[in-house]
Amino acid sequence: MVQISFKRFSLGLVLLSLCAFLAGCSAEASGKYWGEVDVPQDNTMRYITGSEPESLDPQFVTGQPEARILIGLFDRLVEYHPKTLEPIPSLATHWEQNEDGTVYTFYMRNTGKFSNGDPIKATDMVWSIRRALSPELASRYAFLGYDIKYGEAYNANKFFVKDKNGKFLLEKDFSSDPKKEDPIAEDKPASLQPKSLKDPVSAETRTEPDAAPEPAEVKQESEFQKFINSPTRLTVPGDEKDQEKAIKQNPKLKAAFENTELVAVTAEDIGVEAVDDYTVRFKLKQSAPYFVGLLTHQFFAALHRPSIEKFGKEWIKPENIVTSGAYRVSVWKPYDEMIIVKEPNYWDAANVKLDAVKFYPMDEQTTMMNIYKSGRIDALYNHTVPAPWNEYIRQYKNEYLLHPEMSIEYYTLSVKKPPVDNLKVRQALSLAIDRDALEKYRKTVKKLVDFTPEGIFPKYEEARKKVYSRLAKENGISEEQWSKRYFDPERARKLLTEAGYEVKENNGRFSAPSFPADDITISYNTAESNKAVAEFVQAQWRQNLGITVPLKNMEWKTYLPYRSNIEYTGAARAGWVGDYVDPFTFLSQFYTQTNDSSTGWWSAKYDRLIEEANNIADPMARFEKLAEAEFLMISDQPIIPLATSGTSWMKKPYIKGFYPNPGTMHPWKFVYIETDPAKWDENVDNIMSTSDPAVDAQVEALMRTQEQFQQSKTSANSTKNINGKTAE
Amino acid sequence: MLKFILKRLIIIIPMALLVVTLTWGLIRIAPGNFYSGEKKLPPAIEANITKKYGLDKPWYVQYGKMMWNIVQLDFGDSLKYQGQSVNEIIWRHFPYSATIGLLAYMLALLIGLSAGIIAALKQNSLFDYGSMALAMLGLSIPNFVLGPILVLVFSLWLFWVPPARWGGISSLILPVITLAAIYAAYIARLTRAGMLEVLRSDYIRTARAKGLSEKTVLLKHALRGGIIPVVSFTGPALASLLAGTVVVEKVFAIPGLGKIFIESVFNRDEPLTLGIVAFLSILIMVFNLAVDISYGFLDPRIRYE
Amino acid sequence: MNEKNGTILSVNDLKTYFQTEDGVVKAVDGITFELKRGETLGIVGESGSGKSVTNLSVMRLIPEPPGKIVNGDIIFDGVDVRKLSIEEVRKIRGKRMAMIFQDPMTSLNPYLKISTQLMEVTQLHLGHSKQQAYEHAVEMLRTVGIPAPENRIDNYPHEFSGGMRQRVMIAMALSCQPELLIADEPTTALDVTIQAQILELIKDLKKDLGTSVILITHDLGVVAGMTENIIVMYAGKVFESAPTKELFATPANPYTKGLLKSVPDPAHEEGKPLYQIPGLPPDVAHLPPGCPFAERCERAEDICEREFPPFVQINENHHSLCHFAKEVYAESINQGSTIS
Amino acid sequence: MADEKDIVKGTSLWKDAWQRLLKNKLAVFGLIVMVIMVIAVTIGPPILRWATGLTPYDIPADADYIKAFPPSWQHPMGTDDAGRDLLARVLQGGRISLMVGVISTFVSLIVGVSYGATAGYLGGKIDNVMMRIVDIIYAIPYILIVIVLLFVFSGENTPNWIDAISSSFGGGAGLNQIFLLFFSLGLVSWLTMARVVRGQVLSLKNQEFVLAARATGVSTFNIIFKHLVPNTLGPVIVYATLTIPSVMLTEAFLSFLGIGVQAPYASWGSLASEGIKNIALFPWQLIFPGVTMALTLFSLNFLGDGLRDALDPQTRKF
Amino acid sequence: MTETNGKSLISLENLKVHFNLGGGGILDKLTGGSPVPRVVKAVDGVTFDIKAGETLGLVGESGCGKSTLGKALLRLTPITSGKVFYNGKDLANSSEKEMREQRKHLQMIFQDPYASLNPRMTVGNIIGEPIRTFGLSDGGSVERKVQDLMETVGMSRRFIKRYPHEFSGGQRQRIGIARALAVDPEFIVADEPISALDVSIQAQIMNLMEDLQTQKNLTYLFISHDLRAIRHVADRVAVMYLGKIVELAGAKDIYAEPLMPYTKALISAVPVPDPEIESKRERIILTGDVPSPINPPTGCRFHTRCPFAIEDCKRIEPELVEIKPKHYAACIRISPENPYIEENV
Repeated sequence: MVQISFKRFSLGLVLLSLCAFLAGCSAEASGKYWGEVDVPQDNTMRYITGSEPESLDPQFVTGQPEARILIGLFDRLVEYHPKTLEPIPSLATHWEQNEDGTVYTFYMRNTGKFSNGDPIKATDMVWSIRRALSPELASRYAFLGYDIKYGEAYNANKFFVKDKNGKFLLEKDFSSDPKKEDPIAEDKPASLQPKSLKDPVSAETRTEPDAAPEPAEVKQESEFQKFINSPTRLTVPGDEKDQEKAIKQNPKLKAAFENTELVAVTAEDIGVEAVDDYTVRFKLKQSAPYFVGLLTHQFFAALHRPSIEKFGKEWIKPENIVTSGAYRVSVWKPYDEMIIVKEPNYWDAANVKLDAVKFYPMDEQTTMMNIYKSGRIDALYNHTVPAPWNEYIRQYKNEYLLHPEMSIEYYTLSVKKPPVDNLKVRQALSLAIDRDALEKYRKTVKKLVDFTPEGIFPKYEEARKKVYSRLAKENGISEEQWSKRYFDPERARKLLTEAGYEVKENNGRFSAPSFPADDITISYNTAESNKAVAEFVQAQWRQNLGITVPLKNMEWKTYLPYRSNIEYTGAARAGWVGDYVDPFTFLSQFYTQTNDSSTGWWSAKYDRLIEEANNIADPMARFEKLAEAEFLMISDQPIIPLATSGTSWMKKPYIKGFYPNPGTMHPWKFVYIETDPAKWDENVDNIMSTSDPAVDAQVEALMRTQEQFQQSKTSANSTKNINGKTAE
Repeated sequence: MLKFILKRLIIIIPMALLVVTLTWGLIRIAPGNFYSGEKKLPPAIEANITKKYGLDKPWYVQYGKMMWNIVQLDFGDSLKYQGQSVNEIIWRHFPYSATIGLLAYMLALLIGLSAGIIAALKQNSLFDYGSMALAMLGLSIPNFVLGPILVLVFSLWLFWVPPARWGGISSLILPVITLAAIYAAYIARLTRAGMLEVLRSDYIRTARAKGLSEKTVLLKHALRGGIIPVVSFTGPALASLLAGTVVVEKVFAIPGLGKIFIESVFNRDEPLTLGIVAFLSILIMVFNLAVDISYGFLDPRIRYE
Repeated sequence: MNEKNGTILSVNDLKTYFQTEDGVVKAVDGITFELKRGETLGIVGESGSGKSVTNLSVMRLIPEPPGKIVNGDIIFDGVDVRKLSIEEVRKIRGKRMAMIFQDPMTSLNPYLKISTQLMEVTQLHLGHSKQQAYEHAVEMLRTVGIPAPENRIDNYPHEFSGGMRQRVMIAMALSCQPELLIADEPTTALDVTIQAQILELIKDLKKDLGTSVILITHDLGVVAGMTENIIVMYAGKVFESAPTKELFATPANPYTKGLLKSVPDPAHEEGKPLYQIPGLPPDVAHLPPGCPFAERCERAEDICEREFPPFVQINENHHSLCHFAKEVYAESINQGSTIS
Repeated sequence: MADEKDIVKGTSLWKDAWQRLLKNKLAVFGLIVMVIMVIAVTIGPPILRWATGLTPYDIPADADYIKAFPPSWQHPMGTDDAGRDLLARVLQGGRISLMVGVISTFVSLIVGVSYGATAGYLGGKIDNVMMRIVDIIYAIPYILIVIVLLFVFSGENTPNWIDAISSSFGGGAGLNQIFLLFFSLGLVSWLTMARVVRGQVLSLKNQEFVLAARATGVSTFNIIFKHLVPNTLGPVIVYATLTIPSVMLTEAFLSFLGIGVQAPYASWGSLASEGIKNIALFPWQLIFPGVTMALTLFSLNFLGDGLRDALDPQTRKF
Repeated sequence: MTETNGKSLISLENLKVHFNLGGGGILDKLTGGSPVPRVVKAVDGVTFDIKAGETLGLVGESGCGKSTLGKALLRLTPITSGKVFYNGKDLANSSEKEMREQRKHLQMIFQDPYASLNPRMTVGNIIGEPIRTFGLSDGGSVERKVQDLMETVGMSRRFIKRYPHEFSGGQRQRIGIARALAVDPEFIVADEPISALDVSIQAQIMNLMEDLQTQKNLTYLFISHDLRAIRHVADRVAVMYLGKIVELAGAKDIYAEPLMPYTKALISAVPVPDPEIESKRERIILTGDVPSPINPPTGCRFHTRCPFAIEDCKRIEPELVEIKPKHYAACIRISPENPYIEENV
């Protein structure tokens, strides 16, 4: 008897203490700030950027956590604009592009310095990019450099083909669809290829030791320029099997392949050169309007060659590393903390406000929220606030940041496998999801029916709106139907019925018994938010179509090949985060037959539209073309777009110059700690539209060089054009 | 004895290698690889990576190379954490786990042994029922629940101790308690059962017949036999504690080996996984050996031949 | 045998019951006996007859619960042990009353050295210093016939053979020269040759030290040569008590008689089946109202099953629990000793 | 005692143990809780659905209701983040959790007992090798094994018998994976069972009844499975009762790591690990599944202890 | 007791059962372990016959190898060398399959009535198992035969569904006997069948065994440490010491006139339940314990405890010699000419 009563007693104790929680919790939502607000006294910001950085090698890492650290450590030609992520001058004071958008020239400031005091010169940039693309480094982000001429060929270990006459075969002669040809005439003799393998820095820079900071146009065309501007050479895979395959596929190539000699594409062949000490020029394989934006990426950071060559893979150790950014590494205790401190050698050191930034690697949401609440950190990275807390956290308008993000959530569909091989089924599945409800439920996302996020590319959206209304009309889509794209259960049921799976109604409940729901799944990788969305979608389809599709969650690395090899049937969760601020970072996913959309969908027309778009110089016209492509793809519904993500993170009100930009990338030199509570952020919902004089002035000052250059160029161009015309 | 230790130490080597081999096989069967990510890599880049890490070679070549390196105690570099050797990672993070684990086990021993002994002595008393109910509770609450509750109370309401991260003694309190709870519960139960069993034995009756006080009977005569179950529990428990308990390390953001291990599995960071598995399996085997040896000290009847 | 100057132990109507799932087990139910100084008393009985419980009760070693001494006096040297506090009992235990147990394998603490186990007794009761206790322990081991005790004293119990261990037990029990030694089946677990050694040892030590001994056994042969008096127990009761010689010569209880007869003996005629007591020992938890032996008794009559038998006094020292004690006694006398 | 007029049919040790168990109040308490629990999770969901229309899976159609609501008359345990009735989810989660416990333990029982008994009985080198294998598997982290097993048998490779079992529980690919999880957990938790059984068998195999069986020509297989295994069942059952809670905790741990049961199904572990995240805001999300789970584990532990006392012959002596 | 008809049913030839305890390996040498393999010579060259219908008693102290010998005889423990003939067939070298066939004829009764019955099986199953194994129900039901057997051993046939723990030691021993009888064996090894029983029950079991022997014409090897019991049941008695038979003779002879010093000591150590005799008789108390069978003493194994031992005893291993008619002993100090050792001193 004693036992039982004691047992009751202890149980009571447990319940009692849990009730105490209840009381304690409900009494909580008061106070201006969430948790402790102690302004750090040492001008150091403490930040959680996500999981432990894989490395500090900016060309090797792929993750956002690392990227956020590396922004501070390594300078690039262009820096992110703290609010928009547009490129703003950094190592390059200004830049220009040629008319067809295939040549970019960057003019670097001569005050750039590495952390050991060495100057950052154009050769360093060239070397860094060659390293980035080298197959030996095997960077997973190498594709960012594929726009550079021969960049892909070099990275993929490809070979030029020299025929028996010593002439290189040209791509255009073997192209399967000969559409555009390089008008510039003749091939350069092979001898012009840079010879010295020992010294990969191209010859020109050596011949001109003290480069004048004057524009390169003045100089005569160098050998490299002749080579790089010559018609694109044919490249073939290095691997014998791939080579054979390539030859087999291309009958023209097969014929010409006899008696040829293969010459490896080397680092020196890629389209980047140091025109002089402080001028870098890129030659692209084709027009890429987003190219400058791309260069904000850490992949194109300035690296210090001597230290890397000296220390090898150890160069990233805190004791060895030579950085080029506003901060240098002070302490790196993996899984514990990384401290970066202000770099006195940095060219803009005067404008770097924080003395140090401490990064804590962490990824448990609750833990992060706890530590934030306890006042031991100043800001969190994106998506850290658990969705269910949103309603509560949102009260803290001084701290909670929810802004659209350059990232989308969607479901891919396995378009080659029934029943989703049927367009009507795909459309029905998409239309049966109430995206308004999803928005309400997930709270941090915005509904989406396209493949590019909303609220990120305003110009593109403008163009898209125009194109869509035209195309909708052309395709006979009624306005009503168009407006119900976000949720149209009736049409969804109709489409499903039309597809052969009759949807019956019974007392307001629907059922589609003939639909083989058990044969397909909603697959997703393990994550709380993915699960929540999958459950929601499952419930939506059950409610609106009467089908119950099983869910299937998988551990991340198991899931990846499962999805990308399209082993799944039905739908699979996917997310896409843009690498640079241009819709192409999204639309490229469906480009080419071997695209990695994980759907099996491909359209030649889509490819053509994309290619056409990227050859248009006028941004708006280009956007319209891209929008046409997007319409084409979305109409075929190989995916079910769900939402544009939102940033959803928190910062203490005294942290300023820290913005919820679309990529959650924070150029650290703009961030500062405001000790005066009067100047603290009051309502961070409009943080992007309110100006912070301290930051805005700094950004404007930086942008001035490029603006001035643009202005001078426009004026020069006009005169030049006139001159040119007259000269002709 | 010496021979026994030597024999067991020698056998640890092939066993650890077998463990490594099996783990290697499992990792190879498991889908995915360390470099795969949301964005599918172009084939050329994938080829570069496989070439760089020797993954393009036949499996037996890779296996042979790996084993050869491991035999030389070189686990190579982590695939994910570029430029960091596995040995370096293990030695860097093991001390965190070891500190927390040892402290937790000491705490667990302190609580568990005393609670268990007192409960056994005062069998069927309120203390007995109370401490055993508490122990039962300890066994019934997952530590991923206990940890956050402690954090909520002591860090976010009372602001006594930090809610997470490594740094200073105050930061150790909650993780150590969280980790110790279940072990303390286990030890208390084992001790109580062991003591009760010993207290029933003939030699305790002899001791009582000699007129010894209960205290002497208990501490001098009963304790040694009574804690043998605790000792046998200690080996595996300590090994797993030292190896780091994933949950506690995650909840409290402690840079311990357990968390890193789980991540390495999820990341398919083969060298790191293998290194930690080898390290842990050796640790477990050494601890088991240590337990067996300590049996010899505790129980003079056991002589290893 | 030394002077017989009075009673060292007298047990009067001792009842020790155990609470079990099956109900109350009256393991010892009204035992009375007396032990004179310097004497040896044999307690004989089959397993479950309550002979061990009797002696554990005397030592106050009955585990409580489930056991409990519910009635009776245990007068040890004029003091009722039952009325002493447990602290006071401890002062007697090991010092004035000592006990050796059936199984020397389990009765010594396997985790402690022999020396430790021996020394703690004298340190506790005689206030010996470590050195004194050590020397005393060596001396005791020598006394019980352990060769080279200096070398063996720091060994662990498992390093001794069964017989040696029992010697150690005896040494331990006799360390403080107790007035009473209770030997609970001291030889059951031992081989015959060793049994002979141990019995001889007890006999010799008793002679030298003048200790009173209670020898518990199930083997009538063992008590025959060792004791002055014997009590025979059955189902928690004393069935017969008598001086040894008289008991063997002229048993006054059918159970005792049966026991004596069922032992195969050299005089037994070949080819004739052995005498056997039929049936099984009774379940002490559910005793019949009458004589507990009635069911197995050759000469049981109706009364035996109905009424509990009286404890009949045959002569001054000879009692028997039987309705027909006198008749049985008479028969025994007529038949002569069952053992030639 | 053994009077012929008495019951002729004997009481087996099991019945004896059962009698003793019934005398242990804590164990009876545990037993009653378990019985209630099993009944509740079995018939609870359909009754709830019939009475209130609440299911564990349906997210409200009205978006305003897709959020966490505190306990009310309509939702006695409140709702989860998606507005689903927590009572329904706790009941359904109980099904999964108890099934995890029971099925995994059953699997570990089958494998562990056969393996341990064989190793123990055959002894010598075979035993040595078999136990070294156990040691080795023991040293491989089970998380790795679970991931691999889950992968190898997921998708098209799901064995038919798993399909069959899961379809008898309502079927579907989601359940398949849950059952895979059960079996995976079972297949990694048999090691200790094997050790326990081996230890038992080692001490049993020299008992005379085994010798007697050999002397009467019983085959090795029958000796192991007819004579030895039934005699190990005491400790095995005790261990199994204690394995159930530990497997449930392991499942909870896997849920914490995100590789537990398949949504929209839930287990107490997954509900608790979701609830703990929201403890500061929606404490009922932890309290109800947490208390239910703790109560169950409590009861199982009490029951296990009770069974140990009931089956352990040691306690039969007074 | 039946008359022996002289035909030997079982004969052992130099039977040896050794257990290897390891040692002697490289590691042992390195670490100071036993440099030579440690072998327990439990049974070390035993030769004797058991004649059909007789009871051969085997006595000895614990650890002398008598139980091992009993088990080895039935191949329940691996035989190291030597031969065991049953009806002329060598069991030691039979295959497992042949051996299983033979088990019909050779059975065993065990010491511990608690451990020898499977607690999870009903009496019916325990006794019925051998019947089922060999299919011996002779057309009738197994149950019927089991019940008959139960009656044979003096148990109520109604207890067939009961479990062993519901019976007392004596009854369990009866069940054990019934099980052994289930296959209608010719030969039974009774391994200390009474030593765990209460005095009053021992007689019952001994009587039962004798009755059965007469009824079924059984041959027993009766192993015991209890010399009184052995003397009662056995026709001939073999005395074993440390794996060897040291004396073998008719039961009467061996008690009346033991030749070996060991046997004498053994007999004299047995307490006699008669105070008169006990107080008078002069016992031979052996000093010391039985030496370890791992490294038994050289020469005569008894020399360490033998009051009559001389130097030669340490060296010369005595053979079992017929000292008197049908009375064998193994001692170098006695011979047919000088059978009494005391006289040789």
